[in-house]
Amino acid sequence: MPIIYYIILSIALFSIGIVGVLTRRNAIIIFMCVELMLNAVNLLLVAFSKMHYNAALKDGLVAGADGQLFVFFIMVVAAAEVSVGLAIIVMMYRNIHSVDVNFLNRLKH
Amino acid sequence: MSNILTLAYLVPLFPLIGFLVNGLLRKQLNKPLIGIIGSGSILASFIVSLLIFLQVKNGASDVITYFNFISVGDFSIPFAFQIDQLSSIFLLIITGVGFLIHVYSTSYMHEEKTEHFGRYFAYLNLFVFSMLLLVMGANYVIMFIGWEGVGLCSYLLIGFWFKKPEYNKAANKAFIMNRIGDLAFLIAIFWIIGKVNSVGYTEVLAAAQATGDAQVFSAFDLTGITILLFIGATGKSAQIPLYTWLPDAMAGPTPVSALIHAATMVTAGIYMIARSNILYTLSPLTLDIITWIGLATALLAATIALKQNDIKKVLAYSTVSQLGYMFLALGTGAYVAAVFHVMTHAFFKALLFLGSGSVIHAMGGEQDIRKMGGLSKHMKVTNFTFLIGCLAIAGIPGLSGFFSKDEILANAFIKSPVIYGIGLFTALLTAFYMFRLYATTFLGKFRGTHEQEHHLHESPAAITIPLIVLAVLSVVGGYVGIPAFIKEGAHSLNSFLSPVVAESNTILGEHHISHSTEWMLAGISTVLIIIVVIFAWTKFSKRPDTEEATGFGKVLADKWYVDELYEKIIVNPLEKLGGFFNRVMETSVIDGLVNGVGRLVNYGSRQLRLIQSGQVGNYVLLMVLSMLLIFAIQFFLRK
Amino acid sequence: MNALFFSAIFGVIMMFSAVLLRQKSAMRALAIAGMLFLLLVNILEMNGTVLIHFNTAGMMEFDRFALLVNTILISSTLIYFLLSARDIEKAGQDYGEYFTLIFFILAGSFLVASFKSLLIFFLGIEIISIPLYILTGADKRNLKSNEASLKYFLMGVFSTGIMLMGITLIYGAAGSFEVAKLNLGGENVSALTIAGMLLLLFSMSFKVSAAPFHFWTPDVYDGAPTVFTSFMATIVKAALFIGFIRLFDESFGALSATWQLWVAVLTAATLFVGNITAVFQQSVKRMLSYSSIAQAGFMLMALFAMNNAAKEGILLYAAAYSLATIGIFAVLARMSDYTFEGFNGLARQQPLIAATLTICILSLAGIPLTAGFLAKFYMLKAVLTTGAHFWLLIFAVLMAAVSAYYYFRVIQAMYFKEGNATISANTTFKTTLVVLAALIILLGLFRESYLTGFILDRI
Amino acid sequence: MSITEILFAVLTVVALFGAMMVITSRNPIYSVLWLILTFFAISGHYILLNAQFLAIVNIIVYAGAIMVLFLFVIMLMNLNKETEPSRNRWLKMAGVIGGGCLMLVLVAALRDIDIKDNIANVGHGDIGLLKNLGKELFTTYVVPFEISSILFLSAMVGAVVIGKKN
Repeated sequence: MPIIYYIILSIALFSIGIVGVLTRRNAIIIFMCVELMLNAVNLLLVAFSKMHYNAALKDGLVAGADGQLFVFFIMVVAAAEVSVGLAIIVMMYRNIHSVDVNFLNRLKH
Repeated sequence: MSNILTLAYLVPLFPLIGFLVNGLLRKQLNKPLIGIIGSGSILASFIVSLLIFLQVKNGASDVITYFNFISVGDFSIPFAFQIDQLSSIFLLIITGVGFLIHVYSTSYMHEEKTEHFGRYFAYLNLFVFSMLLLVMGANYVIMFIGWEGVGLCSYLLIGFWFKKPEYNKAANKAFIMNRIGDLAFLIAIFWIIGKVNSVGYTEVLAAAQATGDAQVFSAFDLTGITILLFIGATGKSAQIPLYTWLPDAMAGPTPVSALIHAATMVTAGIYMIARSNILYTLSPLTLDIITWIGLATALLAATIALKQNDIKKVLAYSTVSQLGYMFLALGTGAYVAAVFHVMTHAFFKALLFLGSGSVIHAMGGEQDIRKMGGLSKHMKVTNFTFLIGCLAIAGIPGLSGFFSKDEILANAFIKSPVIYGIGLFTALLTAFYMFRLYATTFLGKFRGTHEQEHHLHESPAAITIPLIVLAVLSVVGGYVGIPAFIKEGAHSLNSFLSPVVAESNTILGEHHISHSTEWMLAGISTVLIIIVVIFAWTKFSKRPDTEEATGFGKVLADKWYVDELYEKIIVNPLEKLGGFFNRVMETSVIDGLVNGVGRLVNYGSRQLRLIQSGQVGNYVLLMVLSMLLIFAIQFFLRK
Repeated sequence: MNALFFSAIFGVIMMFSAVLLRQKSAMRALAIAGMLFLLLVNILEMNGTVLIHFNTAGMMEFDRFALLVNTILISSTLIYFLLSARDIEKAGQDYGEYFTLIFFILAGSFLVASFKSLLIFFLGIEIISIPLYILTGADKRNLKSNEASLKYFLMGVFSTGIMLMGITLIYGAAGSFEVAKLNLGGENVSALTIAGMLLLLFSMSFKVSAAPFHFWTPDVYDGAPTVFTSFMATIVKAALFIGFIRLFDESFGALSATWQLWVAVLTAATLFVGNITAVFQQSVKRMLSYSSIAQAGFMLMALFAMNNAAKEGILLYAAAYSLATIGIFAVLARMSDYTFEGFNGLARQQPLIAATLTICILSLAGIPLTAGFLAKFYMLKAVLTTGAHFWLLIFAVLMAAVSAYYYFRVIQAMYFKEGNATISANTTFKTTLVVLAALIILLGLFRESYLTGFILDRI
Repeated sequence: MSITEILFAVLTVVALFGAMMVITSRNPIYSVLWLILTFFAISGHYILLNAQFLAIVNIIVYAGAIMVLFLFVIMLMNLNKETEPSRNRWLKMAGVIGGGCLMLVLVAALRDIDIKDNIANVGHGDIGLLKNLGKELFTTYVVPFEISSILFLSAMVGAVVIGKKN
């Protein structure tokens, strides 16, 4: 597969995630859209990792593990973010019984 | 005492110590002690300044570097003082007049609570410290530090009596106008750094004169830098269009007006231009601009002063006008004359302000001259010294003002008779409003309340002694600059300052007018001024310019038919003019301009606030759109 | 490495102290002792004594610049603790946990100051961000705090996504995450690199609240408990800036022709938005959050210029800005009324505090003889040295003049207005404030002896 | 068309369709389910790219743990109805257009990058195996690995601080 396919696929997923963040009001869905963005990144990282592996193989070298490990770390971070993020959303819900971000407008000016 | 110049750091150090002691311990100290510390520190500075001056007079001058303030690669700004003819004269003026005003303040501010008394002296000492830094610094950055410092102290002192909201506004106005000037100054500094990679006077002024392959500044650079510096000067020295803060600054205590808003801080702009005189000499366009701005300010402020009834406001506009005079001198390339006038002006204007303070003190805080009159009977010393001040500022021969003013006018005549004419007219206006002020305040009958009349008294010695000293200085101060047409080679100030302006003089060339012309010019101005003085004296002592006096004036109407005529053809138009300038120029044009900037900022602020809607979605959308825009430009337009 | 290791250890210790210690004052003392210890080990490392050594496989480098940054961050946090540790009690009930999170944030800051691999950079940024979301929402029953926390979180993870996409595209072009192996110079720069770099620019602009990615800042700073706003707006921001600058200097230095213009535009926008909007604010807390945007604009100038003056200047700026802002926030946190009127007459009730506060404000406004002036001067000089974009310099000077207007409103309220504003302050608080003010003045006067020796070998 | 190309095409369509459904579903529960489908498709891509370990981790961690957590929270809040009021239509449109344009711009910019000939070959390569990744992770990447423990600790402390009832 030409790498450009993966780039386009990944950017498409990423942009869908952005559109989701822009169009939805439910904080949980927005968060899920961010997860989608992160997964798009992961996919592209793995594809690039494979690409660099192939490129290095021609010279008899091994490369590309770093990309996959980065994905692993992104998953770690994502898990941490989810635990904190859902806690915050639940806290918000406990107070205003809604997860609609449009209600987050006490702070302005 | 091999080289007193190495002790130069003591000069600003004493006021700094005074500031710290008074500022930190003001609750523990009592008033006399605060006064002694406050005044004593300035006296100590004055003594060191005097020793330095004597040394400089013997030909010593030096740049003393203490430590490296900023250094980045090959660029460095040392914390250094430059002691030469120009700075030593300013040191004497600042510490000398400053000391007198400190002494005066011990009595004038005596009714304040101890804590405020201490605060006042702390600010005043801090001001002197900053002013000394401004004058002594060996580069533009140190000057800028002092420059900001004096602005800050002025701000604090104008707002000293914070109980009145309008004082607050005045402090703000002063601050903002000064900031506008400072802005230009700072940009000029960076322009200089960009060109010379140094801010030391020695390096910059040397670079300015380099020609040929070594040329550093193009004509455009020079003009740009000098104009920006001049804008800085207009802010601090209250010139058009940034002058309106100075009359408002009279909200501060009177000694502050005398020290900061008459004798020292407002002359910082003149010092700056005199310091960088070569830059200005090399850009004739800027010199012309300065000439006309100075002239216009002198005239405008003088006309406005005609109509003022607040004793301090008259003096304030008079200060603006005299500062315009100094800029006129700078514009004609007469740097020495400008410094000369700074000096004499420091004496007589400080005297006048302190005298007015004495009057206000006696009148129990009343500042309206319509409610005064006849004070000469009650306050002999104040009356006499004030009169000397008026005579000096009017330019009566024999007093200091005459010499410096005459020198400026002579230089104006060399440049153009038109400028001379306007300058002379302004001088006549000055004489007129000063004697209107004097006559209304000190002559005639007392028009205040009975209670006030009962309390009228001469001020205590701490007030009168500085008045007397300043009066003596106002008389003899001019004799350091006896013009050549009276006695050849007697202009000792000229010869003293010649090293500072030597290069400028070579470039500008010596344009002398014949002695007979000078005699004639001096004669004309003297005669006209004396006529105006006598006219104003008789007119306002008999018929003070007040509404209450109309009945009294009516009685005299027939006898003074001539007076009526004068009234119609001279005084009324003049007063109309004054009113016009006050109303139209100042309130609409200049204040409008300055307020407009403020309103614009406020408007922008309100509009920007709307974007901050509080909605996450909108924020992210704006972020995404910005990203989109940058990407689009980067990838499709920037190739 | 010393500071990084022990900050993590102390985070854990504080976590247990929350369970084991009953007295809040004991926790406070422990936290302050911990910070002192961090300072000690960091200074030891500066003198060559590395207590803990790990093989980081070239992913981190604790050079003098990084160590100096650490020192600044630790000292600022120490002062922050001395001034505000007591006020943290007011934020919420989990006193010990807050200290834990602050120690962890510091660990993240050390990572960001010394990364040599984009992976470490990313982890550092996340270790800073995640505890911040929590600290913002510490005041659980306060809806404003809740709201700020959720807003910060949603926008923060969004920007994390952007950052990761940027790192990925860079990886695609360079085949490595290591700064040394990025090799971005040369004739044909891949569009991948440019796109990735811009995405990183956006996400970092978000983190340091540069316009137009600043929108979260006023809301979050306003909503968060004031003590934590103080921490976020100062130490964290300084750390993020150092990371931002290191990233663009070391990784993308060769591409500066591409990003310099954008940084200039962002700088101008940030200065404009921050200063102009601050003028209209009625609450000092909100004014300070806009002012933090404005100050970020100035710090961005270091990024723009990226020369010796800039690198030296950003350290000074970080220190000057952090110190002054910590001081103001520490006082603000103890005020009952956050509006400008709330400060009326403070000078009469608490002259010493008002005077030190004035010095802090003067420093922020860039008045000479304070550290703030010198720091601004360095920034402007740095821009000047680049020889391009002189308009940016003029614009910055103009905006600095505007800033004086809103900063001086506080001084005006304290000194020139009638009122009975007062705060409770013990001797420690006052002494620390005086030390803070003295530091600001000393840094402004004798910067030479503090900084030059340490960094010259690096730049 | 080889089998890998067909697989690629199918997985791509599934991933994109799932993603579209995530952001268009009115019911949050459906969104979660569609997102899980997308993750499965992405895991399929990982396998095509010889990243077997990540494929498994993606399913276990993301689809298995994280999404279940989401589901759990949604159920807890009783949001399993189509209750979400719709955002302002203009803003929605602006969002779609903005996101779409961003995609177009990025794709257009990256369309003709000069690494086109680097093919992400399918079918061989062993770095994605657990053994190799594990070795790397615990040798070269051991410091970041340890550092991520700070991240987890802070997340844990944070979740407790936020979640604890007063």
